[in-house]
Amino acid sequence: MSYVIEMLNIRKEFPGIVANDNITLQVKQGEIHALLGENGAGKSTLMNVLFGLYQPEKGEIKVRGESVKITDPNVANRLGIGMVHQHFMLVDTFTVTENIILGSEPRKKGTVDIKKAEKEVERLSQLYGLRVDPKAKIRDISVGMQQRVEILKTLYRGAEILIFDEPTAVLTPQEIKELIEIMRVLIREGKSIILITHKLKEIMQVCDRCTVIRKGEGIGTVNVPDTNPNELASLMVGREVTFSTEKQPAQPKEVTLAIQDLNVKDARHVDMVKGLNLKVNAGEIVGLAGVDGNGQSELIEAITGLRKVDSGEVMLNGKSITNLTPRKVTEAGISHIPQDRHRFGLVLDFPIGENMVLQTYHHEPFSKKGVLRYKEIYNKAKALIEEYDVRTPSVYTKARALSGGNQQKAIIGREVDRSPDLIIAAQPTRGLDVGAIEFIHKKLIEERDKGRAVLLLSFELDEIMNLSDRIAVMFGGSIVAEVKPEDTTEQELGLLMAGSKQQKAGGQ
Amino acid sequence: MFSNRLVNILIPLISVFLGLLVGAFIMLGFGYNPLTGYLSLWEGAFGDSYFFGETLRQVTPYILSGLAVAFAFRTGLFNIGVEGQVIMGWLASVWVGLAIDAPMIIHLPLAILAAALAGAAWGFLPGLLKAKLGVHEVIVTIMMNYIALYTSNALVRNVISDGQDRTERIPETASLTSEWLAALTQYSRLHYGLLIALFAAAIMWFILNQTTRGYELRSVGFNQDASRYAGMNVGRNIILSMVISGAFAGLAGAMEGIGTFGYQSVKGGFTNIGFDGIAVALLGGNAAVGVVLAAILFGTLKVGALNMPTSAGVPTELVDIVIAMIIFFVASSYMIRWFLLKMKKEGK
Amino acid sequence: GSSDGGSEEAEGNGNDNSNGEEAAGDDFSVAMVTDVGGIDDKSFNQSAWEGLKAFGEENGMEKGQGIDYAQSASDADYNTNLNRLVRSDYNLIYGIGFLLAPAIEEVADQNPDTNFGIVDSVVEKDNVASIVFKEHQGSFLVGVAAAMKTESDKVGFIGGVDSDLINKFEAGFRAGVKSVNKDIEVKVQYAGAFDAPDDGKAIASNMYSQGIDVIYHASGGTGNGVFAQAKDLKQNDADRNVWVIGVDRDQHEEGQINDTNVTLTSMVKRVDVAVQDVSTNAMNGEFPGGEVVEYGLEDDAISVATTNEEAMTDDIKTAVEDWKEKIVNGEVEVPSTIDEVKEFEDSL
Amino acid sequence: MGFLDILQSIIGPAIFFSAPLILTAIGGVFSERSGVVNIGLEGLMVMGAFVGIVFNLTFIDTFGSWTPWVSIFVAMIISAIFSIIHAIASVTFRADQVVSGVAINFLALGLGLFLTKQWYDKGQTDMVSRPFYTTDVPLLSDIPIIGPLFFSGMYLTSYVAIALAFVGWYVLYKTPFGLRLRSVGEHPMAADTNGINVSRMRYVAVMISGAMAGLGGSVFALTIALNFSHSTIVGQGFMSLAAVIFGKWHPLGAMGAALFFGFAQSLSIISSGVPLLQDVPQVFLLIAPYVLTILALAGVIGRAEAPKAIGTPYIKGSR
Ligand SMILES: Nc1ncnc2c1ncn2[C@@H]1O[C@H](COP(=O)(O)OP(=O)(O)OP(=O)(O)O)[C@@H](O)[C@H]1O
Ligand SMILES: Nc1ncnc2c1ncn2[C@@H]1O[C@H](COP(=O)(O)OP(=O)(O)OP(=O)(O)O)[C@@H](O)[C@H]1O
Ligand SMILES: [Mg+2]
Ligand SMILES: [Mg+2]
Repeated sequence: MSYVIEMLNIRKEFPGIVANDNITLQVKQGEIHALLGENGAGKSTLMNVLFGLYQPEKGEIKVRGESVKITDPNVANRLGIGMVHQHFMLVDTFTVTENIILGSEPRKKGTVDIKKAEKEVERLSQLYGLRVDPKAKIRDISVGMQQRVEILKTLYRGAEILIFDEPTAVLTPQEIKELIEIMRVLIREGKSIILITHKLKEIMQVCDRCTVIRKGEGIGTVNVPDTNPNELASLMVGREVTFSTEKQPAQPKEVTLAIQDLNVKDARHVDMVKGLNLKVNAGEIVGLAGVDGNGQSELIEAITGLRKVDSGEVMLNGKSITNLTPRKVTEAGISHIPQDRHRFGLVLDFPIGENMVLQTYHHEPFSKKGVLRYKEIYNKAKALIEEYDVRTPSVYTKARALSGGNQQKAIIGREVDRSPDLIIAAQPTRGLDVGAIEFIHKKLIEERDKGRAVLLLSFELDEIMNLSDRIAVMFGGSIVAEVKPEDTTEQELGLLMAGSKQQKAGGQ
Repeated sequence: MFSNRLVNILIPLISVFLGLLVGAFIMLGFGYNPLTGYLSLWEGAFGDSYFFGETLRQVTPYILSGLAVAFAFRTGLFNIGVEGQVIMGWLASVWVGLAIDAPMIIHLPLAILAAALAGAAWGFLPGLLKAKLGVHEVIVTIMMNYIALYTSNALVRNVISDGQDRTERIPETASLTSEWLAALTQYSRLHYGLLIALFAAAIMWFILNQTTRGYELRSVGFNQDASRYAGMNVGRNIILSMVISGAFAGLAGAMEGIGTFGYQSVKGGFTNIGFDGIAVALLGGNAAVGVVLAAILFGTLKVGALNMPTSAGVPTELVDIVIAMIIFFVASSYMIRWFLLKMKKEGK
Repeated sequence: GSSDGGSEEAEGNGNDNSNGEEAAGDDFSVAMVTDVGGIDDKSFNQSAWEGLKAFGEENGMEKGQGIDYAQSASDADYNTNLNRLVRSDYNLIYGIGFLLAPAIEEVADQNPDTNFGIVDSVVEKDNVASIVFKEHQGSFLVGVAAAMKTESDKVGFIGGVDSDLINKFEAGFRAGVKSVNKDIEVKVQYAGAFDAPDDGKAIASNMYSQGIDVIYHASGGTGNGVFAQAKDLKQNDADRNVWVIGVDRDQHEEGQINDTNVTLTSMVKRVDVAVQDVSTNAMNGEFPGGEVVEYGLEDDAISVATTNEEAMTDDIKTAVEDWKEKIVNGEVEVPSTIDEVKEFEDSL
Repeated sequence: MGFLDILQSIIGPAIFFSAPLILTAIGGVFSERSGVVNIGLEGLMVMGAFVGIVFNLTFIDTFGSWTPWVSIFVAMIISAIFSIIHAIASVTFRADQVVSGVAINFLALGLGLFLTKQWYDKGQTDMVSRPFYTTDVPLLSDIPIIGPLFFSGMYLTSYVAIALAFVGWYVLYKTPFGLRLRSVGEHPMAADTNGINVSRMRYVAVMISGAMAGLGGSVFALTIALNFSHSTIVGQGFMSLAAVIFGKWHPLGAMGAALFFGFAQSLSIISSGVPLLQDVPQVFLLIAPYVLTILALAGVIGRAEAPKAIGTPYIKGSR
């Protein structure tokens, strides 16, 4: 059995930190090899070394047994290595085809032969079952399709070894299923895959072997069939991890959020929320399940005042908050953990400390008569950072420099601390490792038990099933079903989300 | 060997040094004696109390126009319209100076206020268009510069004076000039405006760093979406930012109108106070203290340069080259930082 | 420029202090401050410096020794430059251009022991000689030439910035044209700037295309565009009747195209003559302080260029001479403002 | 004046006004499309004007009637080389691109005037004796209406400008080079992972903007100003920058915007001869082009989307 890729004793340093220290990774021909580790363990760094974006300080890389120097992505391409990055490397304003051919365009008399390129894209997408619209602009297509474009990009360049960096973090369950199918097709076609994921279930499902790294050091490689999720988790974290979050049955009280006949349009004036009705009671977690793009984002934006309500009513504790400004909504008692933490949740160039008072800076004690009181602000920030275990060099560090997990913990700390009546949590654990997820889940349940209403939006069925006391399924802009987690299965939920109880999932 | 703080102080100093060095090489290359050249520059700026006074006078509007550009920058806006706002502030201060008859305690503040308001008004429109329609502030402010120039000329000629090329001189009651400062500096035109400029720098620092309003302005400058999410009114902050920036620029105009000159004239072209303000702001890292220091450097070089052709035969333009190089080196601080880091490593 | 200018200058200054105060004869020294046009604006700044140099030559002086100039980069520099020269103990200091009038007024006030000259404006102070020119007279004469040259009976005037001084040119020109033939149409347009050759070209293009065949420009750098347009028309159609009348100095060179020339004539203002004259008087102890010294046709300080011999035919030259006679002996009073010229036109 | 005459007298000047702006703005589009802000267009135009004039004055005897063409070519080359300074600062040294652009503006004017004084011993050069002249385009100028309006009394350089706008569009939107250049301005890391050398792309783009601004500046100098002084280029570079944004970072859009500026400017000059507008105070005519631009922006054009990565230096491996 030969190795297609061997990374031997790799060391990669960043100023002040050793991201990879003596890591060895050996990938066999035709296998799906998992790379597992906590946030910041050094997985992406290792893969960027393999892809030629970073140069290692030490170590050797062999491709098909031959020692190579991968100085830049071009070299990696030539060696048949392709990478699907954690953050997509797609140009928003370009079409699918343009993105795929970028850098190695077919030419005709000095111009880009776009016709030929589109044909080639069609052909590849047929071959591997990667449905894309070659002429669509990236910004107009779903995240799932964007990912397929990323995969096509590597295949177009003739990649034999594909690296997937957290491909499932941004996908809906349906899309994850499709992706797993695609990976199997790729293996059948003779490719090898390195898969980075925090989801142990996926590793168990598709991977042959798994290499674990912890804090930049290689822990070892295990045969997946010979292990179980618990073992993997403890290898990764270095301690025992509990999975399903323990919680008492909910004790719902009065109605906190009541939505009646809500209609919302998106930026292009398309109706996204249509006649939606929903109630969330104090002391319960309502999970909002649904495939991305069924109006969930618009619903949340409408509740929080970020988007105009077309018609209908949103009531909080019996008072209308319809079309109030975000500030008034916040002050009325709503906290919002936004889906896109970089875009909405944080001012990345502010110190983390100042980010902790993003909605409350104008209140005492953080300011008085319009003048900021930094001492109070930073005292508050320090307390929150401690309580929520946000790992940062100091409160004065810019938010930008924190890892995603720690940024998320900071946001949750800030939002929960305001003692709101309603917490809206949109994908609060996206891209986080199991340790961080565990922590955040515990916090949300704690808040529920304190009598707050929680509206949880998630594309992870696991999370919905584990956390919710009641599940509202959203499809086509309205709530099509409400179920209790104990009365349903993931299967049934999947069907509901696809808009049909009868048909098999995937038929949309 | 070098702490981070030290590096931050060293970079501008090294940049100034390198800029002067380039200037020296150019002088050498064209057969001038750099020492004589720079000595005459020094003499021209600080040679005696008169020149010192004049240098400070020149620094005054630079501080304010620099603050104007910096304030907008800090809130994510590029105000190229400071030039036009300066002209309008200049005009307004003189107009109020001439139109009103009042004791100094009312008249002078009124004239200053008018300048700030006029500048603010000139900044308001680009701010409004940006906030409401998303129109790029760079184009609008460029256009507003020309409109200011021609409007001011027409008003001076047809409204404020009757058909003259410049207005009357403003009365003492509206003037920033100071017998005392003039006497102290052998009749330089140094005026009380310097105190206003320094005060304005303190105000800018205070607004941006110490108030909730400043918190909002900075936040909007960095991330509009997050600011909206946090309940801030993004549009209002954009407008406010341009208005405050314009007010600083208007004050810079007042420094000229009721400080240095005492009148407004029909202008054949721009004053360049606003355009130079861009360089001052950027050189000063868009921070209040930095702007003051950069304005001092700028004023010194500009005033000192006037002496170079007379006493060293070097064309004044040499100073423009030196200024350009200093800006260039400050901008390229990454290179200097990298170099210092390397020295640090080797030093160990 | 020379590299050793600095040391010479230092000597010159250091030494002549010791001799005492009011110098005469050998110790007499003169300097000038340019406006923003600079010493080599090919216009009155340059002309003034030529006058000083001629004066220097007569008296064995050269730049840095007895005579010197200081250039201004902006309006704010005038005072500084004047004061610098005062400090260098020059006996007589000129401000060239009306823009310097307020500065001269201030500095003259502060330095009663120094004598000043202001060109193109009036400052009423005992130690200031105001040197003005009768540009309207010269403009009248080129108006005569234009009227004789035009075949379409349409002529044009392009001004820089609408201002008193430029109005004086317009008034004289219109009067001259109408005096020859009151049916000739004079189209007047101001570009709004002295540094907009593109506007100058567009205005000229428009005028020529309307059938105007002679354009008198009093617009500094804007006039470059007028010449460009005239030459372009000439290039395309060598027989076409297009003419430009230059201003301030003989702009013959600007009009040269192939082997012909579009510069009909120029209204030449001999600032050099005036500067040399006043300097000589001052050296001889006859400084015209407090007076307004008017230079006109009679002093040969205003003249009409005849370099383009082909264009300035004998009858034009004769007519110009005739009118000059009438003006000099007072038969004709040339209007110098817009109001006066309207009256003048009505009286024809 | 007949309507056609009026049109003719507006269109002619509109186009010669616009040509330098069009040229410079096309270059600006390239630079900004690659993610590098170019406030330095003004300075690059100054450099172009300076070189164009000096070369023309110096080599008139060598190149004869070809002198203006050779001059603008040389101006183009030198300005492209000069613009490398901006590229070094903003690409290699990761400078703030606005700051670096401002430095370019100071440097070009300072250097131009300094050298003028050194070489000519005065603050402005003589007038060139062989500038560009307008011509009637053979055949085309005989077409009724269209001919007199668009093909007679035009500078060939104006056609060059318009043609280059189309070339710019073609290069940017049809060739692999253009695709890559635009990708670098939108998402440099994506480009990098696709094996495109981001730095090299940006250097090339900045140099194209230098070349085009050099062309624009020298065309201005050799059609309109005819000499070089401190007041030869005053604001044209900033107007070109405005045209880049106004034209939504598209070569043809930028051309349209520049033509709009020229048209408005020309209109305001011609209006003083139009009976209806004769009595309008002059100041309104002077400010008309700028007011029109603002109105156009506010009314029709509105929001324009800048290239995403504009203004940010690309640092490998950062997010
Ligand atoms: N560009 C960089 N500059 C400096 N340090 C970096 C950089 N990128 C990564 N690091 C450091 O390297 C470490 C490993 O980061 P890396 O992104 O490889 O983690 P990861 O395992 O991919 O984490 P995640 O699961 O969150 O994606 C981090 O802890 C960080 O300190
Ligand atoms: N430019 C940078 N400078 C310094 N450190 C950095 C930089 N970029 C990333 N890091 C470090 O890299 C680590 C991992 O960052 P990363 O963005 O991969 O986090 P993450 O948890 O994967 O979040 P996300 O899911 O949003 O990618 C962080 O600890 C952060 O400190
Ligand atoms: Mg990550
Ligand atoms: Mg990662």
